[in-house]
Amino acid sequence: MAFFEAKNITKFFGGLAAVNGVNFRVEQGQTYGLIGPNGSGKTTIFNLINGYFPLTTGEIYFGGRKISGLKTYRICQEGIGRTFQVVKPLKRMTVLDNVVASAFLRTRSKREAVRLAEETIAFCGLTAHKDKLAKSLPIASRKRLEITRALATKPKLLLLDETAAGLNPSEVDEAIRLIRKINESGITIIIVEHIMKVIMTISDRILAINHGMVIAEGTPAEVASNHEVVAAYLGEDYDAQS
Amino acid sequence: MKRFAFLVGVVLAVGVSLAGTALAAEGPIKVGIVLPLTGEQAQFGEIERNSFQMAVEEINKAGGVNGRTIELLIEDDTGKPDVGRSAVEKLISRDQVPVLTGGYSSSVAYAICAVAQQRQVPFVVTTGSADKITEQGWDYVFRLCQPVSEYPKALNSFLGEVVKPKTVAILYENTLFGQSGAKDFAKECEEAGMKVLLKEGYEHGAIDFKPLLIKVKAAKPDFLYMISYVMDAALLMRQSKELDLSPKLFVGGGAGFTLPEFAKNAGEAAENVFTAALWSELVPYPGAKAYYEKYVEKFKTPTEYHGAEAYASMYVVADALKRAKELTPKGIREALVTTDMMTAFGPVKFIAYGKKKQQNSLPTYLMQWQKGVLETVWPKNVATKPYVYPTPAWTK
Amino acid sequence: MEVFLQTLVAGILKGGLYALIGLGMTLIMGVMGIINLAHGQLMMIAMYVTYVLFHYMGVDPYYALIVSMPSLFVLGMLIQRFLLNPLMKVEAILPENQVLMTVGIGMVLTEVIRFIFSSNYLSAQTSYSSEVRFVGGISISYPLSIAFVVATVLTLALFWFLIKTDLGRSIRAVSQDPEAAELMGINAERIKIITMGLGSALVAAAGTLLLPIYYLYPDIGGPFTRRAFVITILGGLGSTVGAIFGGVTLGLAEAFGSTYIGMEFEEMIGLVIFLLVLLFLPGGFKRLTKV
Amino acid sequence: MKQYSGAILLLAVMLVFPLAVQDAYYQHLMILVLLWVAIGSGWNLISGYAGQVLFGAAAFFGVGAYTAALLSHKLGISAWWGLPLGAVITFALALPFGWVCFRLRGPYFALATLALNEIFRHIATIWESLTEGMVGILVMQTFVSKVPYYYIALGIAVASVLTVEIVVRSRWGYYFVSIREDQDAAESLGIDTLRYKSVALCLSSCMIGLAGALYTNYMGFIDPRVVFSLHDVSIAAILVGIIGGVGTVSGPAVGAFIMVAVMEIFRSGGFGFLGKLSSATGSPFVATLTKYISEAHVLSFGLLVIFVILYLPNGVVGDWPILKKKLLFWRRQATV
Repeated sequence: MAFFEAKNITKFFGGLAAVNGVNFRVEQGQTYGLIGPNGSGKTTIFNLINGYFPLTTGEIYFGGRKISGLKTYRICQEGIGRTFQVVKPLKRMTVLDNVVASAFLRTRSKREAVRLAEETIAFCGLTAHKDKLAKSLPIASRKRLEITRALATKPKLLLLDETAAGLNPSEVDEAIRLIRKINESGITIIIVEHIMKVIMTISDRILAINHGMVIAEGTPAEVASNHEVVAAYLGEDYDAQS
Repeated sequence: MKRFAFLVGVVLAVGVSLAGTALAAEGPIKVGIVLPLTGEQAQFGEIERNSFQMAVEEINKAGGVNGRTIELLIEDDTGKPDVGRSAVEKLISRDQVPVLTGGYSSSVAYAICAVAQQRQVPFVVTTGSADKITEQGWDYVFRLCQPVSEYPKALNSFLGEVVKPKTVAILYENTLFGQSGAKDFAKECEEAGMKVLLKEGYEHGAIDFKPLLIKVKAAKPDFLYMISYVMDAALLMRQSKELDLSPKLFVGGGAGFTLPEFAKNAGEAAENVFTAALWSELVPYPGAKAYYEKYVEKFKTPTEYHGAEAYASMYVVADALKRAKELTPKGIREALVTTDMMTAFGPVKFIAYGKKKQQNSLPTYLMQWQKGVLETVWPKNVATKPYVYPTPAWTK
Repeated sequence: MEVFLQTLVAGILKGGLYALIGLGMTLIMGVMGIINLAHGQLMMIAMYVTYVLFHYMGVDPYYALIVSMPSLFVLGMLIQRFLLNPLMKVEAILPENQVLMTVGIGMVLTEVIRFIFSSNYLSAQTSYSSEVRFVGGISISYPLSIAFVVATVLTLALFWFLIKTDLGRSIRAVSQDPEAAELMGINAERIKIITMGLGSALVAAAGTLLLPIYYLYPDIGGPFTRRAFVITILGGLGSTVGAIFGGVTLGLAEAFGSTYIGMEFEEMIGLVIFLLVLLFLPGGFKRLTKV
Repeated sequence: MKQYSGAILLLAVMLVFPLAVQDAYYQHLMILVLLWVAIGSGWNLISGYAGQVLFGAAAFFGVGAYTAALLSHKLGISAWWGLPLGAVITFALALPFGWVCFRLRGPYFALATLALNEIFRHIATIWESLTEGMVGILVMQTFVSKVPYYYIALGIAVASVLTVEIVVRSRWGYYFVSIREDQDAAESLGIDTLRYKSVALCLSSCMIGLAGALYTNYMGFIDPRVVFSLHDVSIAAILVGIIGGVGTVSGPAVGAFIMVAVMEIFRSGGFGFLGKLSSATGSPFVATLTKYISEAHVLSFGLLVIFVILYLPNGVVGDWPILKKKLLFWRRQATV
């Protein structure tokens, strides 16, 4: 039994297939990369795992249990945390309160929730911003807050959606360091990322999709050399020339 | 939180400073009046206020109450019971009025009655017509106008002697006045051996009554009884005409059907419509016609029964003030109990009958719109014109 | 049978008028995502404009359209420019602040009118107010038929305007994606001002056409606001054809409800349909017909 | 305890108020204020904290009021039992109410509650055999004095404010605000949004229902138009919340006070001050002005709402720092 498995997941919007028959497995402790051009269905896959959209067909298993069909909050309770590509901070709450709200998932005591939140904030290096309102944070810190909040739900699997987009190079390096640190603490990660540097350096395996269908799966090196992947990213002509 | 404490402190201070003004033995005598001066009922509140003021001017000019003048303190109830209650609380505890009158809508009048009774200040209800107001055994509440269940008294005798109908359809607006009036009338019709073919309510403000009227047309009742507010009444008649609906007679249950605006808005469709009525300037009471003419001259608009009720109430209150042994709420109450006088609205005497207490008992009338004038047609002895019956069908 | 046909006719004719009320609302809601709870109050203002023209200058209500529609167009623009647009920049906890703002605007409009005209009932009785034609024993109201025709013409005109003119295309662009439209050089604020003006002018037409057969007082707006959002939800946001469908459906539902269930259920029927559509057919008729 | 010192001081003032002010008129006004504190707090919990703008507070207010009235009218039991029972029944009602409305978001939720509000009013009007329709129901008042009503109202108001204070500091409070700020984010953080919105609505409905039951006992008369009023209850509740401060514990208290004070000052022409002024000066101008001002109470309130939404979007409490700065600025300008 795999740690996480998506079996033939498909999603139609109207008559269009956003995700079409995608299969993949993630083993415990892995960092699993998900790549593809814009509109290829990466975020939709997250929304399907997360239960935000119901599946048209297919099944998703996590820790040996079927989780497809469960409500979003139930899936989070099962141990899957996620961040959003377009960050969704709870704007008029402080950073600490943002994290406390999610820490309540694992404890009913407020004292315990605050302790867990502060610990997570420290882990992610946001302690300096603890008492600021979320809406006043710069983008890099907001992205970091997304991760912190998801971590405070004590997930076993973390879905990261374009955590490094919009950051400057030094912030990207910091983000990579943080993701590694999370992974090292024993949390399995599925990551969607546009910046190749990020995904290639941190992923154990990579799934490449285009038009909602899998075009390649394997180690970063394997995927990077795959013709279809190169074509999808750079266009058919480029591939033909090479 | 502190600023709130500060605000409360201010109110406390103002309250204390304003609280203690004793009942003055000198100067004008204060009379408290609660009327809807804003909101949807303001139109009638206005007529009543004008009439109260007109009556007071006359009384003061004629020497006032044993040499003292009357000062009216008029408060706006906005047509809402809780506001009416605020207003009457203010009149009693701040202004220390020894007697209250006014009270337009039944719900507001009722809220005021409860306060008046608790605080033992006599209240002469001018217009609020729900039966229960005088059925509570309250000894500080007096009512000048007829209760709603008695509105169709004259109509019933007319039906029994002249029309002898077998079937009836009843339409009513969903208000206290409409619902309770329709219920009472349906009961009376059944007791008189008539069959109620249709009894249906509607919400005030409907645009199109045709679905309702087409049902009436299909049911073919001998007569149609409608309890409606003025504009709905006009629409009902106009649309009846548009549908060519012709029962033997159309009867309005008072209220909207008696007002000049009804005739104006219904146009030709108002012709020959009967209505139960409490008063018109043509009723045979001394002063009725004079009141009407004086009002029209002074305010340049017509008045109607609400105004007459207010005008009469003021005279009743003034009369009680004159006769009261002492000008305290208790003294005035005792004087009101023994009221026996004639007013422009009719004779006033507060008696107990049925379940009611301190209720004035007045006859009601059946009137008919004839050539744009509301003529009294029943009882015969006070009729200003003979009734037109059977009603001619709509002419095209 | 007569009962059924008469009810049908009454429902359709009233539906035409409702469509006109819904048309303005669907435009405003579609483009701005605002629920305009002052919609009925705008209609009330138009009715007073018409009344003043009729009463003091003897202008026939149908000609008064020429004045009432532009006046409300201006009023709508002013409201948008000075009260609603500035709100976009105000940082508030509840995004529904806009809705609450329209509640405040409605209160002010009603009370200002009450100040000027008092609460008295007014009406504009014309020679044709009660005119009817009998077709096979079925009575057809003349003024309501005119309202129906005007509603249809205005809907078609609006449809053409939205599809064919540059301004219309800009309005549709803003309704689909205000940010993208802004990037393409459309001044979204200006478009919103114009749209609010248009919506107000449309409901002004409804008010003016309603006056000869109905009556007028300051509080008349509320029930019409409620009907307007029922129609809009029924027809689908931003859909002009949907507004006609929604209007006629509501007209028919009210008429048949009144005939076969009871007149006192008239308003309730609309509200229940509204809830059912929201819950089970989000998107309204628009979703079924894709127009 | 320092943060509570203001509240405790205020409570002390409120406790001695009816002893210090014997005038029944002011006692009555304060009872209205307290009633609105409870309704406003209820509205604030579901709308200000959980972000679900309720346009149908009157549905709960009316059901609470009718529960009390029907107990006395149909069963001959004291209407005071309507307080606990009204709270229980509105609580039970909030569940299906929420089930219908919470599938909708933002303005659609608001419209759905508005529609339900009106549907409730129609039902109460039409179902004459149960509710007596528009004839209304009479309940005999228990006390002549206002003082007992005052303390009961105070109890309900304090309980409402305390409930809000305790709830918003707890896990529930965090959840409510998370839902308000971003429902999708909240859901993905493991918060069962439907459940916690329902929790918020149930708590809110209890407070509003209690206020309704108290209204019946205090006013002694209700009819559907009064207690299910869209304008005078549902929208007034929103205005109390907005003016006081959305999502603040003390906001509804401040809002309730301002609303009752503004309405009453205008209605009574500055507590009769303007009337005295006009009769003292005998000036027809002042008299006309007085007449217009007393007719402008709803208008003034509408303008106040527009002003607050535009310039104090977080209400008097929420924007107090801004307000204070402006006031200080003006004062400084004046002295310079």
